[in-house]
Amino acid sequence: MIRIVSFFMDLIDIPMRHAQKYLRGHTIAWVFLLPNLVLFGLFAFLPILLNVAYAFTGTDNIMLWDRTYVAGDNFAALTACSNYLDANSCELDLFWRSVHNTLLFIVLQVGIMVGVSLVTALILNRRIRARGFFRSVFFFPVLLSPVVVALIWKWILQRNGLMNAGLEQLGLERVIWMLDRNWAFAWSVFLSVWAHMGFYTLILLAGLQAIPRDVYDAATMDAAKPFRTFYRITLPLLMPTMLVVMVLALIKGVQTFDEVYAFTGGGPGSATTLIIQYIYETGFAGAPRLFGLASAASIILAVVLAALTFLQLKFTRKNADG
Amino acid sequence: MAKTLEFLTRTRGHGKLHWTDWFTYAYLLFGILLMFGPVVWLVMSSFKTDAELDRFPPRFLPYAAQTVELEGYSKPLPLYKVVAGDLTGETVAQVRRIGLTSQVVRLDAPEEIIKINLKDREPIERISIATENYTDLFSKFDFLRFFWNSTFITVVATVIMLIVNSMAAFALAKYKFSGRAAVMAMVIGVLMIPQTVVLVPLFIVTKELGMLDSLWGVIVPGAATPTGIFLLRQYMLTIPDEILDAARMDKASEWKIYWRIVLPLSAPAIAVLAILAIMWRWNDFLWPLIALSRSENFTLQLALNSFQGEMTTQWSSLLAMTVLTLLPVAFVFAFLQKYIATGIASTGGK
Amino acid sequence: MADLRLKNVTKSYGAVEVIKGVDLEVAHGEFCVFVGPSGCGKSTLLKMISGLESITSGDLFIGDDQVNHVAAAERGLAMVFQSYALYPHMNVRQNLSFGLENLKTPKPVIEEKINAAAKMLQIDELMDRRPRDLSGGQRQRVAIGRAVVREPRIFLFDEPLSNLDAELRVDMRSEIAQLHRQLGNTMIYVTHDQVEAMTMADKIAVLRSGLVEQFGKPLDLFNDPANIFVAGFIGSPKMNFIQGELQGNRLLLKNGETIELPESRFHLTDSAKVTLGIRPNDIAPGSDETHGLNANIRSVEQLGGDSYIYAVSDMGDNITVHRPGQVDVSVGDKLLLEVDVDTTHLFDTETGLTLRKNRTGNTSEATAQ
Amino acid sequence: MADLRLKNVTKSYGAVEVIKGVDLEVAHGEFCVFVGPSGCGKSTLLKMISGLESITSGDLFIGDDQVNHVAAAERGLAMVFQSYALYPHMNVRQNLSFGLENLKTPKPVIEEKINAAAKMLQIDELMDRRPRDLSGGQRQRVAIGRAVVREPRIFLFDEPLSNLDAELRVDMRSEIAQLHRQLGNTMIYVTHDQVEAMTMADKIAVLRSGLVEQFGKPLDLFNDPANIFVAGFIGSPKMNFIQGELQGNRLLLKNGETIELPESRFHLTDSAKVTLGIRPNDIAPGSDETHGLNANIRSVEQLGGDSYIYAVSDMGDNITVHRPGQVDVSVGDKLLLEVDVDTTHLFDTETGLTLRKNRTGNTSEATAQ
Amino acid sequence: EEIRLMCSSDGNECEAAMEIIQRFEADNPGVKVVMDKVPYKAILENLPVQLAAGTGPDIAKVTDLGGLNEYYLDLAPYVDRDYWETSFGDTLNWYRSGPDDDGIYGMHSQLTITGPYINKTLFEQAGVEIPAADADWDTWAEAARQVAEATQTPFPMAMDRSGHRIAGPAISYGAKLFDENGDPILVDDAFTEYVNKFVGWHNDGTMARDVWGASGGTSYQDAAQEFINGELVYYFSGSWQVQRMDSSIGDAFDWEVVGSPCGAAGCSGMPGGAGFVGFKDTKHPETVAKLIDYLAQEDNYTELTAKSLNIPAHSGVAAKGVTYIDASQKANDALNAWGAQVAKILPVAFKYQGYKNNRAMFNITLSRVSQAIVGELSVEDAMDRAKEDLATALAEAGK
Ligand SMILES: Nc1ncnc2c1ncn2[C@@H]1O[C@H](COP(=O)(O)OP(=O)(O)OP(=O)(O)O)[C@@H](O)[C@H]1O
Ligand SMILES: Nc1ncnc2c1ncn2[C@@H]1O[C@H](COP(=O)(O)OP(=O)(O)OP(=O)(O)O)[C@@H](O)[C@H]1O
Ligand SMILES: [Mg+2]
Ligand SMILES: [Mg+2]
Repeated sequence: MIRIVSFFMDLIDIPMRHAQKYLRGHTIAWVFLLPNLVLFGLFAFLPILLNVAYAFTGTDNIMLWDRTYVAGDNFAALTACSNYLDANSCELDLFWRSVHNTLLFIVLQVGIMVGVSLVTALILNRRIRARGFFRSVFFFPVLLSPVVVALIWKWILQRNGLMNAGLEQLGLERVIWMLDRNWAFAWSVFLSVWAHMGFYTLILLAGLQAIPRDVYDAATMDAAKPFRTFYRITLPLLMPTMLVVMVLALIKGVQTFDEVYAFTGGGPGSATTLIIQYIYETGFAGAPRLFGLASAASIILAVVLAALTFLQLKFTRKNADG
Repeated sequence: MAKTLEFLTRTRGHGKLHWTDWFTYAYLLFGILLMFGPVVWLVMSSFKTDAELDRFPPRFLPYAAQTVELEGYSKPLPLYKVVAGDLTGETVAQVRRIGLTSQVVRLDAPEEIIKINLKDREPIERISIATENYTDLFSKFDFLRFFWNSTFITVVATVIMLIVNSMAAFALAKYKFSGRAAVMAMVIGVLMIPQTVVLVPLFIVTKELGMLDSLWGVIVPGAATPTGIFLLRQYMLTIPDEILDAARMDKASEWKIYWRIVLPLSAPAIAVLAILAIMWRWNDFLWPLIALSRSENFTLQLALNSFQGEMTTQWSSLLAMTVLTLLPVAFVFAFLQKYIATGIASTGGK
Repeated sequence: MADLRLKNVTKSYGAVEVIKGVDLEVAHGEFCVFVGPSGCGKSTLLKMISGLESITSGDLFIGDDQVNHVAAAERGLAMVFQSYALYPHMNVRQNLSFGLENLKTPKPVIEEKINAAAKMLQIDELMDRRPRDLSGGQRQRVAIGRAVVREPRIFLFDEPLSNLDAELRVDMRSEIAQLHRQLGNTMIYVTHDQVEAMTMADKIAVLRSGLVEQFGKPLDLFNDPANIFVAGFIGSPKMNFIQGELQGNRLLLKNGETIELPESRFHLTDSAKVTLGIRPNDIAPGSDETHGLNANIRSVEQLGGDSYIYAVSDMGDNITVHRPGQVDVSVGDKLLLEVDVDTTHLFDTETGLTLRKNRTGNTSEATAQ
Repeated sequence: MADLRLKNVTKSYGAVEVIKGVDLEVAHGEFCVFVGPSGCGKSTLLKMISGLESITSGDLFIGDDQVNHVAAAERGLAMVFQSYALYPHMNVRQNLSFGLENLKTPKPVIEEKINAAAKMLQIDELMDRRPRDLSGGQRQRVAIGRAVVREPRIFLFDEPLSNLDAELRVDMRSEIAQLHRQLGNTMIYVTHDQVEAMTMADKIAVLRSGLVEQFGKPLDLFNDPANIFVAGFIGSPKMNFIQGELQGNRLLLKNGETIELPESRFHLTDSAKVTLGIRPNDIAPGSDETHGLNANIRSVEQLGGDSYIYAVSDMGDNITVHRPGQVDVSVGDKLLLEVDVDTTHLFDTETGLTLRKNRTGNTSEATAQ
Repeated sequence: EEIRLMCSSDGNECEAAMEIIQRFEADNPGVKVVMDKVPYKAILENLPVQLAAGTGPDIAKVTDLGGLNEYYLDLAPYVDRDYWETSFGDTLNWYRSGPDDDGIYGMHSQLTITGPYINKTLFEQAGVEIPAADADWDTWAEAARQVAEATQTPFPMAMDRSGHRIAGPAISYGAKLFDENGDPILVDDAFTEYVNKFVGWHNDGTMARDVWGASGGTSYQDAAQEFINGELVYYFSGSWQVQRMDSSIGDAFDWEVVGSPCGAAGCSGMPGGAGFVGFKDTKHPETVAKLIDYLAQEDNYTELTAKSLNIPAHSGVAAKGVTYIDASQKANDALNAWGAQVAKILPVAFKYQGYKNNRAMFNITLSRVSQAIVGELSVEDAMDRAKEDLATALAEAGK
């Protein structure tokens, strides 16, 4: 397998060598970017553009050409609110409830996710026995499908579940977790951290590997205590990777859907309805399918997300080495 | 025991355990419980019958009622232990239940029917592994075909994705060209749009390209992931440029530098991405669902989810299938995870 | 014909100008050594020649071609990096063979060349190790090997022997010299080692903060330094400098003593402030009080075969005396030092330029701001 | 009292035994230099002392405590790494201050120490640069500075001056020597530079492939090498070796000539195969045919102040001759060399051990397998 | 000729149908039917997209009966209209676009009816009389509460979380759902009245909050597990649960299917289910029609129903009664009990089920009533929002 791939890779060398001759300096970069840009163009940009087009159309027809142009109606509907902090005052109250929920959700989830992944990665990067096993332990949940993740935790948290059995063992009252808005929300955050932290841990683990060993040796000789080593050596040198984790955690955090949907269905009421669920129920699962509205909502989401990411990058750039 | 403890707690050859070591082991123990416990539970559950799965409160091990074949009864009869009344302590077989009374027979006298109160008996159960959850899968549908489809999609898509993404990441990490910032912004920009949202437009594009309902229709659209580019690029940034320079002096073409120097040095990130890519492709459900409609092209995940009906879900089959589909990725993970630890811890330079 | 020509080449990192205008011509087959204080721009210059660093202004010619914009890989050079820059993921063998594979050299030839290089560098036992499992000196040898197997048109060495022990260094020196003879290619060699510079070079370029101070044959530089900087830099221990003022053909020292200078050797301007340069070899404990300098021994270094006496003259100048063998003096002893005026150097204190007449013609160039 | 004591210390990387049993005692305040061929285990030994590498077997004492399992940070040492190991994300100032901050040194004190060190190392202009923007020598100086500011109980230096130019190197040498005097702490110093080793060391340990060959004062090692390896390793250029056989008190060379040896200096066993060691300083072109060696000049190296003549004797031995000043001989010339028998060394060819009588007592140890 | 059949099922309907189809293949050489068994999600979400894009299958088993009408193949030219009209009567309407449409589009293979199950054993233990067949909701609620109290059962009552489920009781209470013109209104006084009661039951603990109260959006949630575990006295669900009740409960307790409680307007449940339809875009309309017609033949239909444990929608089959294959006596009884309920279904319920935008109404009901239950909105506000939602939805759908 490796050999076959090698063979082809070496074949590519020949045209690349020629290309290199004609492309001065760093223009060769475009050659490396080309395959990706083609794929991106076709399967990312084009759909996104179409999606934008959808946002300006109405009716429940699926095919763009069957739909009618409604200009900014969808955006107007989404943003019709007398008080953005009070969802009840909005024309589409469910949209705004989900926006509020999502904001709170990412604040909690991203923070916890990054923290927990970092601690786990640091611990797994120590010289411990059976490292591979422990890595798997923390990674396994990532492999589970959202439906299964939700199922498992529903089992554990249900009225007669493991968690309540545990509480009773400790002499505490049972809690019907999923009936309480706050608990349901907290568990949703927990669930998504549980299901995805392995992913970020893995990325951080790889990042930790890129830190040269001898810098740690130097720090040891400089009598740096573990915490200081972490703050002054590990963290700054891990910054490029941390950036990946933070940006991805934010973006994927905002896009959280499947597992929470399967877990609470967005309930109780709309307590854990996140924005993607709103989009999904409006545009896909709903009847009639309000594609236009869903697309408009997704564009608003993307714009907000871009702003957040930009801020985040700007903020961390300062700390990371520029 | 002492030995395992010693084995587990051995550090870098230095005698005493630092508090960080204690913390580490406490954390790992907690990790096993919290992260692995549910997974183990899942595996155990996949061996339970539907009835057992419905049961409150759930039990860790799969149990099933013990039965006995008795003369004169066509079906095996469930066994019970009597806990109160005349027969206390005896094991009986229940013939039938009527209202609050249960008609039972002694095992040695199957003809004589005795009536006892429902509450006076407890079922005798034993651990029973519902392997039929698994065997049924193979008989119910063309497991091998779906397995092959999934494998093909996963392998090809992963290879394409790794190559294409790492090429782009290399360009973005190691060249200073005008337009780099724009491309980078674009990559991050694409990340912003959730996949769920663009499914329909993507469907239309794929259809127009005539790739619908073929495995390529699943493979190609997913090959250029912004996540992969972003991840690899950030990692490649940490590779010292001097090594690339050395290769340039060795007359390596830029392609060779990418392929022979940067790619191997990014092994940890590539391993991470490979694991993720394999996982994404293998577990991908939404896109194959919409892109594939002929069952001969179905992936395991599609087959797996066909247990989900409108109002009921066959959990026992679903769980067995989950475990079964989990195994290959788990193996791949076990294999690839060690590459995560092959970093360039020392660059061999000054 | 010049194999390598730099024309007013400069390099800036942002606002920092690191190379300030270098002109240099290296003939084909020449062995050219760059020396200069740490941070003066030797490595930068090498990287510019190799094509790894862009040239901010000026022109670089290899053969007849202006190559400012030719990619490094196309220039056909090989380089030993000061920081080695080994490929961490390849073992020694792969590190060595990578360049040859890129040239599509047939397998057996590669094998042969690698083995020869490994033998020469005494790393044949380490072929299957990764760089991180090597000692500093072993890594350095691999770095040399990687360049050596390539047999390129021009070799660039950046302090290739700095981490080797004396014996190995002598071996390597002669191996490189032999390689040079054998291949007849051009070599540019950066070193801090006086012995290497003096013994290996056809020409030495002395750099100081981005400028070439002097470019010439080793012995010319030693005997005929263009200025006080070169005089101080070439030769170890360093040349002793004593300030004074000219009175006719006599040098008036600060302590009132005078030394007579041979007019035939120097351009003497009356009452000019000058600096007298005396090599540690050319000054010795003596008895003749006329040319004598009084000094106190500050410290003595015994190398076994040689001894260095560090003294302070009664005018406060540091004076180093080199004696062969092991000497029997001790710190604090008084010393009467005799200067051999026929081998002294004289410099204008202000400009630093030498005041020597009839400078050897074949010193190609001598610049000083 | 020994500040540092190694008792039969070994180190293996997997199957490779790198340190094979080292015994060493370094007294408090001593300046101990490790020399040895590239790859002999100097850095490894240093890392084991520092605690960065575990000790496979044997004991390491610092003061009175066995510290095999004491964490590196707790040992109170400072180290200059051969590979520098600078913090890539910190500027020079932060690199220097990091260690002090860890010790909770007050800000003004840190400031003061850093500035002093920077001045000493001539890097005060570079304080705000990151390591990657420094030249090789500048990086090395930062690495030294990082250790120096700490003023620890024991200093470990791993080839700290290898990338500095001659002048700077002399400066640094004296700065380190002064630091040593000033702090009075123990220093372990690895170098490949003969001058550094001879001039800085109180004691030199000569290592060869994981074993200490000899440990003693510099001049004792030079004058009294315990074996042929040490004799060859200490002193540059290397000692010349000529094989022969004893016939009473005369040495029969292969070409039939004989050299008379002073019985007072050597243990002579009749008809033993021996090796005569002559330092390049102790052999000179002469006229006396009795002790003469015929040789052909193979090459000449002119360093300006010194010259080395490389010749091949008529028995095929390589012979190096060191002459002060610049000589006027050329390759191919015949040379009649005169050996000063009073300064020669004699070794048993088989065991390599010296045959010298009355070896100086204060050579603490001399091991040879 | 290859015919693609997209099928999703809760039980073994697809397999049962396939067995019959294999006979069809045998009878019609050259016809090859390939069944693509998909998750229900595919039928619900992807099939419409595929149909719109013209890449759909030839036949599918659908549940959004009226919603996909525009893509249906009219079987009328190929089949015996009389046979179909007499056999399938009411359900044919469900597939039609409106009252003016008289096409024959789909064969209702799986008729379901909503209604309650009770835990008879608990009633016995509590000594509470099981309310009579014409008992109203309040009576049942009272009885369930008493039973729960007496037996310390956690939940007296529960209803599946679904807009479809709550429709039956609301109709029984007199909800009209449509105005005189036949346009949907969803909310009227009777509807509100029932919702009020329903919310009240949740607040006083009669209804298990865990079902409607713990979930959100339009996600489906049942309470079968609670019922199976004997934690629930009265469970309002539907006929499709029979098989699961039978196998999972075993003999742990006795359970029974009782009729829907009565309200002012009647004692109606909601009909529902799925059926096979052919699509216009097919290249072999005739074969498709033939195949569906084949399935609709009485003996085949009987077989399908018997194997898949469904209630027959075919009047002929229903009249004869079905002997269910592979079902226990208890399940058999229960299924027949469900069959008997068909007669009690009110016309509004049929109309509602046949209305093409009914899924929008179900979803709106579901999410708004849920919000009222958890207290996010008052019942009045929730009903107002529901009306607005309906208006928006109809506006979009109507364009
Ligand atoms: N990880 C390792 N695995 C195997 N051998 C190793 C490893 N690290 C070092 N060595 C070997 O151990 C020996 C001693 O290495 P060390 O770095 O101590 O040498 P050194 O004396 O410092 O040499 P130098 O003067 O070249 O720096 C070398 O031969 C080296 O190849
Ligand atoms: N990226 C950079 N930005 C700013 N200054 C730089 C940068 N890289 C190098 N320099 C400076 O350029 C000068 C020349 O560096 P160079 O590496 O060429 O020195 P060198 O002569 O090789 O010194 P050494 O003998 O110490 O290796 C140094 O003063 C260095 O600090
Ligand atoms: Mg340099
Ligand atoms: Mg070393």
